[in-house]
Amino acid sequence: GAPAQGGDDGVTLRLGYFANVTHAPALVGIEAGIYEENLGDNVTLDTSTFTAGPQAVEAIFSDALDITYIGPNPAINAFAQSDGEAVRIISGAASGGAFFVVQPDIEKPKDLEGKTIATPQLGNTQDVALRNYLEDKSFETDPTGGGDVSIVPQDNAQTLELFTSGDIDGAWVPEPWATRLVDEGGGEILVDEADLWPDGRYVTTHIIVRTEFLEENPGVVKQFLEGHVAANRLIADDPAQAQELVGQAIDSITGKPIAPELVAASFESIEFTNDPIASSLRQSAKDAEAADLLDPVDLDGIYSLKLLNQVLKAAGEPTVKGK
Amino acid sequence: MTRASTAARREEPATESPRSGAGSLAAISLDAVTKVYGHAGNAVPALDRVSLEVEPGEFVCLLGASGCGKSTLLNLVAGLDRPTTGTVEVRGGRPTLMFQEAALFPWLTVRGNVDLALKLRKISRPHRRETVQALLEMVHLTGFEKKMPHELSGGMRQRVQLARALGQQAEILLMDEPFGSLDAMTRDVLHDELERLWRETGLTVLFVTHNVREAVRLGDRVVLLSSRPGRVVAEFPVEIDRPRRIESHSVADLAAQITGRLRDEVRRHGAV
Amino acid sequence: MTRASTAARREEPATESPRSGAGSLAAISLDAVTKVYGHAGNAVPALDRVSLEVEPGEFVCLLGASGCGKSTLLNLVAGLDRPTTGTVEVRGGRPTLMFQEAALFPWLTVRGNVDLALKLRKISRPHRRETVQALLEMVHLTGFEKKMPHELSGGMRQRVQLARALGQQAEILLMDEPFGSLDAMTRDVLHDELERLWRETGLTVLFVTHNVREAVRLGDRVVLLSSRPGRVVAEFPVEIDRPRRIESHSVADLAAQITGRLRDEVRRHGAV
Amino acid sequence: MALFESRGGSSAQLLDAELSGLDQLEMALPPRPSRLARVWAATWPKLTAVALALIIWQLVVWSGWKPEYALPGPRKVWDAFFENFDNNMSAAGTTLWRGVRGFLFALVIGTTIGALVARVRVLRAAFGSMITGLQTMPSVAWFPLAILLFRLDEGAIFFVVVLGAAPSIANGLISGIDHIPPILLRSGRVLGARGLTAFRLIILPAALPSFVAGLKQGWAFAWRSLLAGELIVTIAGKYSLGQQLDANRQLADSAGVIAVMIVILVIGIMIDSLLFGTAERTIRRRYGLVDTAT
Amino acid sequence: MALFESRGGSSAQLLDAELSGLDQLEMALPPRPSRLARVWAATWPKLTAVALALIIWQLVVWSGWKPEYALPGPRKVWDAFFENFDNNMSAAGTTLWRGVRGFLFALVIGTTIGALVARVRVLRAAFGSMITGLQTMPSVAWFPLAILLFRLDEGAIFFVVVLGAAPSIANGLISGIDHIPPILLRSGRVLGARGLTAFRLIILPAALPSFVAGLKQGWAFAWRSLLAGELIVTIAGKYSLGQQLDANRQLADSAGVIAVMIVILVIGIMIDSLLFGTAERTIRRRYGLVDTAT
Ligand SMILES: Nc1ncnc2c1ncn2[C@@H]1O[C@H](COP(=O)(O)OP(=O)(O)OP(=O)(O)O)[C@@H](O)[C@H]1O
Ligand SMILES: Nc1ncnc2c1ncn2[C@@H]1O[C@H](COP(=O)(O)OP(=O)(O)OP(=O)(O)O)[C@@H](O)[C@H]1O
Ligand SMILES: [Mg+2]
Ligand SMILES: [Mg+2]
Repeated sequence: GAPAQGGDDGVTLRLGYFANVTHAPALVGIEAGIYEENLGDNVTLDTSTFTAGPQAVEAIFSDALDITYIGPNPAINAFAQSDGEAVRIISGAASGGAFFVVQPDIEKPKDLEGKTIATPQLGNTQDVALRNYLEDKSFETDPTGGGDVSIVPQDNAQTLELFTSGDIDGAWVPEPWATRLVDEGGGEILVDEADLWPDGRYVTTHIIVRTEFLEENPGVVKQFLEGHVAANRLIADDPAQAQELVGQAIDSITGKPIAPELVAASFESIEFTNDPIASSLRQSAKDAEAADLLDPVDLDGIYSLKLLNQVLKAAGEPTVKGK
Repeated sequence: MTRASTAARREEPATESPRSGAGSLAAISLDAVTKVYGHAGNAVPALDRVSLEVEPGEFVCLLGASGCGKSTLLNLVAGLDRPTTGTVEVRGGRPTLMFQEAALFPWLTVRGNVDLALKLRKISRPHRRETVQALLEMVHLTGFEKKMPHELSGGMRQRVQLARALGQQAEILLMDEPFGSLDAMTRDVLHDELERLWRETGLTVLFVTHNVREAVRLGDRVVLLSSRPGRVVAEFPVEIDRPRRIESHSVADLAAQITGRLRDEVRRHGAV
Repeated sequence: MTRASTAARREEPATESPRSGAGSLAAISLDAVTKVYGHAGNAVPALDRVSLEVEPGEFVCLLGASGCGKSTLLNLVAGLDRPTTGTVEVRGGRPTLMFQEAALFPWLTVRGNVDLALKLRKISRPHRRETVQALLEMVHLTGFEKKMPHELSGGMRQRVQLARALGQQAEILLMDEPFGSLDAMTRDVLHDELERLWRETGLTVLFVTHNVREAVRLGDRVVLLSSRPGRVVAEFPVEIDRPRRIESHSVADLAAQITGRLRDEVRRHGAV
Repeated sequence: MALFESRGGSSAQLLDAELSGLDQLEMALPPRPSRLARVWAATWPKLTAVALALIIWQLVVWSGWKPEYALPGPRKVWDAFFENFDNNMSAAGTTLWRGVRGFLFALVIGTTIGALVARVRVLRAAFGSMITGLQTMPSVAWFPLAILLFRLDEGAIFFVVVLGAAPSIANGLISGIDHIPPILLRSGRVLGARGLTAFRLIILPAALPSFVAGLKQGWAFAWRSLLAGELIVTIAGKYSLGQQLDANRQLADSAGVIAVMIVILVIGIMIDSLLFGTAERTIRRRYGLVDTAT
Repeated sequence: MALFESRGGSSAQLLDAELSGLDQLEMALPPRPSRLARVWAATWPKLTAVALALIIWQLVVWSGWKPEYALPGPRKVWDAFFENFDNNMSAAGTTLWRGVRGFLFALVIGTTIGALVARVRVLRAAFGSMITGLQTMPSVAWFPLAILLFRLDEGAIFFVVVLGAAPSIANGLISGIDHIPPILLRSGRVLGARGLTAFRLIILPAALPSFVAGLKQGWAFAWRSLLAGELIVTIAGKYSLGQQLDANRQLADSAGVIAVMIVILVIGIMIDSLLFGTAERTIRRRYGLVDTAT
């Protein structure tokens, strides 16, 4: 890799990610040693895995983590809570891969009346998307679960259990849960969230950096982004190998192997991209505000894509926009 | 000597062992009772082949050096412990035991402690109240009904225990140094009360004391235990007419005689 | 009568109050000590204006009815409690107290209990071992060193406590019915030992007992407390030559005289 | 030698004094400290501790050791608390009510099991250690089973709370029973107390001091299980402390998290000092366990 | 009347018998039950209980009350356990080591705090109730602070474990000290024990029986906090029970969840019966708290 810029000698880069298909660039990059390669000898890579976004944000706030792959909502919250200080989004990672899965007896949106639907978390993208969708279909909902359709935010694993036992009627969830609800819970896909977005693209995973780290070690961040772009390229060029690497990585982190079909199915609906799809983030935030799930937040300055665009340009790939 | 080799429960039917033939109607009968504490390595023999019978209505006093097994014997009779070998039989009613150490329930007042004895006999509440009052009056603790045990002096606690034991109205009363921490005056009064009660109700009493005169003052018979392990070494029938007075010469004389024997016994066993 | 209205700590400099002028060098001096347990509503007066002085090296015995405040008095002198009014002063050394009730540490063996007293005096280990052995021998408990307190009889426990108290080698020894649960024989031997120790070491002893003869056998002076609240009602100097024997006529005579007075006192206060 | 009277005065004088003695004594009594004085004596150290904690906290924040969004100061937390006041209060109410209900039920279960295991030898050998085993099982482990049994229902939370508190209460009772001085048990036996009567009249009161200590630990377990449960089983339309804690974490709202933590702490302190503390003091005084020595 | 000898025989005979008395007694002693017999007596009820539980479980599964993926049977769990055997064992090792380390540290902290709060009046008024307050704080609430102080490190987990266990241990010690019979404290004072010496030689041993009960509760708290804390951060390739439990839940692998639960339960039972159980029995025997009455 390229030598680090001035003052970057002996830096440790603390990277966070989840053992989750939507974090495939991280899984692939680490498993294949792509980051190390790009970071060079003077930067030590120190990785941590998380099970939930808020913990990663806590770690960033606490100066325990420099860069992490993360979902859109925790990033917005981190930015908002710190009055725009703590974090910057420096790249996208994944798009798509969220579905509204329902029990087979629900065939059309009308049938949703009086049903109970799960989402991963109150106010997250899927939750907001579901509320928007229901409003579109002129159902009443409220944040406490009342209304024509009852929305119960809860852990995805629990959603699967309850869906399987028939205690809930549907769920708006990301992959691989959507596939599992279909395969193991006998559900059917009612809505592919991609259909609701322009170009069918919306942000699922992106990368945030601790602002201070970005300011102090732009060289390291750039090197990291080179690695990220390289990992995404590998995924695009050789999906089969990428899937295998993802499977290996998840197995080694959790100690539990993941079914290859599940990874394959997820790869079908998820697009791994360097584009953070800024428009979808802003739209989602607006929708959340409208649904009274988010205090008005000014997202100006959340993106810092200059380094990414340098990297992309150097690699001859199309650049991305933060607006 | 016939010797039952296994410990027997005290409620067993009265098997007529050859040597207990004469005393088969005894209220308490110990036959070759041995009690050893602990196991082989560091065993402490407390009683060795003790045979003793107490007739119904008899008042027997037990004397012996400190640590010779008197409390152990009472525990066996009360059924709180099992003999290592030999048999303990109790007939004609439940025994009760007034412990040597403080045994009041700390969560109950003085009244509550005495009352509990009656409650467990299923006596109705109004009747209980009266009886408790009478008992406390008898042990001179009127006015202390509402005190907790820890607010009492040592002697007062002992008297509450006495009241509680008497409140049980058991047919057999086992008393372990019941008047040990009382002044002479109070003790004399309680001697009279105990004797009156015993006479009136036909109680059987087995009474442990270190005070030889007290033993002679109260007992029909005084039994002497030797030390480590305890054995019955002598028995003295007390044939002084009642009512007796503890200061009387006849009591003093017999007491002196017993004391002499006790001294011999203690000296011979090298206990002191 | 001068009366200090506030409780004073016992280590305070000896303020020469008018009436303690003569006894300013007393080992123990109580000046108009009142002790009331509890608060206004249900207050129990235990001691009422008790004034008492014990000279260094004196052996004073305290007599009184059950519940008259003897233990309370010892507690005050030992500094375990504060007088409600009046002053308690102790001079010329630490007092130690042998409690009326069982006060052995259940987690220590017999040896451990006695040893602790020496350990807390910072005596070296080898020296301690010897002393403990000698003390246990003195109270006739050789062979029981490794027993736990709950494996002992009542009288044995009392003797361990005695050994522990003596092991402290305090200059002032307060004893609360120390021989109450011992047989006459053992007690006599321990009387001799205690007297020897007292003579040899110049101990000051304040000794509570219910046994009037014992008091006369041991004391230089016998102090009589009345009942509820306790007051000093009489003092008897014992001018019988030592060594005394508890069975001797001179002891019996003075004991009889004191008993008579005690009876009067108890009767007058209606305690019994 | 002749006997002589006490130095204090002649016997006659004493007799005179006797009549007025008690009255004089009453006057000489140190008055019982007033209620206000006692409450104040119990309160000022708490207030001082709180004040100190606040000052230190504020100083750390001012030192700039961590940015305010990571470690918010008292002021920000105070604002967060009041901003969310209604929610916090209704959440505290819901959670408290669930806690009390679950705890009371656990009390019945735990006491029954504790009594049986403590007194029946076979049961003890069979289940004694399993109680501690259950105690160490984290609440999350029970959720799948709870949901299986009770769906997404108050019942599931209740189940987890009871499973959290009951083993602890049972263990507290067992240890209380184990440490009863044998003389009291023997005393009870001699008085003819057997079986349930013995348990009610002798064993339970004798074990009470330790038992109350066990109850306190049981309450802590119940409360923690409850908060964990509220994270998992969110019931539509109900705010609870567990859910509020999680919601604030999800929003990365440190001030909100600390505000909820303070609510939890205050409830814990109140319950301890008003309920358990009072019970413990009463019991200690009654049982004569207060060392009056100076 | 003349005195007469005991019926058993003449005094001379007795003296003869005396010499052989002790030997005879030794022979008459009921032999101490063998080690094997005692272990068996302690084990068979446990085995029976386990067998019963297994049978009931299997019957419920066979009854078809819930589908196998929701409630897997013993067979499936057994397979899941062995399939994942290496991971489970290394996870158990990691977690156990963390637990022991955190617990020992909490022991030191908890004992120190407990001793101070129990014996210093002002500290008690100030912090007594706060200890229970801290005890009721769920572990998750401490995560942000833990990360703030210790980064993403073993230290953070350690912190959460110590915060979980120390208040419980402190409370156990306080209640133990509160329930010491005053006569023992007075005895110690009369012997001249003061301050730290008194604490070490009198107060601590006197409070020991209750204290050990408190330690048991503290261990349970430590263990639960630990399993929660292991979710703070997972280090790739380093498995722990908390992380395994979560991983299985995330995969909705019920058999795996139950397998981990059983590992947790077995560890809990082993620690209780081998460590705390033994300590408690030894203490009870030594302190004379075993009621020998039949
Ligand atoms: N639980 C026990 N475990 C072991 N040994 C015991 C136990 N109880 C008593 N002993 C021993 O048995 C012997 C007799 O004790 P016991 O209490 O019967 O004596 P005692 O005659 O009542 O003495 P005292 O007059 O001092 O009360 C003593 O040597 C004592 O050490
Ligand atoms: N802690 C206490 N609280 C309340 N009252 C107490 C307390 N201790 C003692 N008393 C009361 O004080 C009085 C004197 O008690 P004390 O123990 O001094 O008597 P004593 O002379 O030692 O009696 P005894 O010879 O029976 O031991 C009694 O009336 C008792 O009820
Ligand atoms: Mg005895
Ligand atoms: Mg007394």
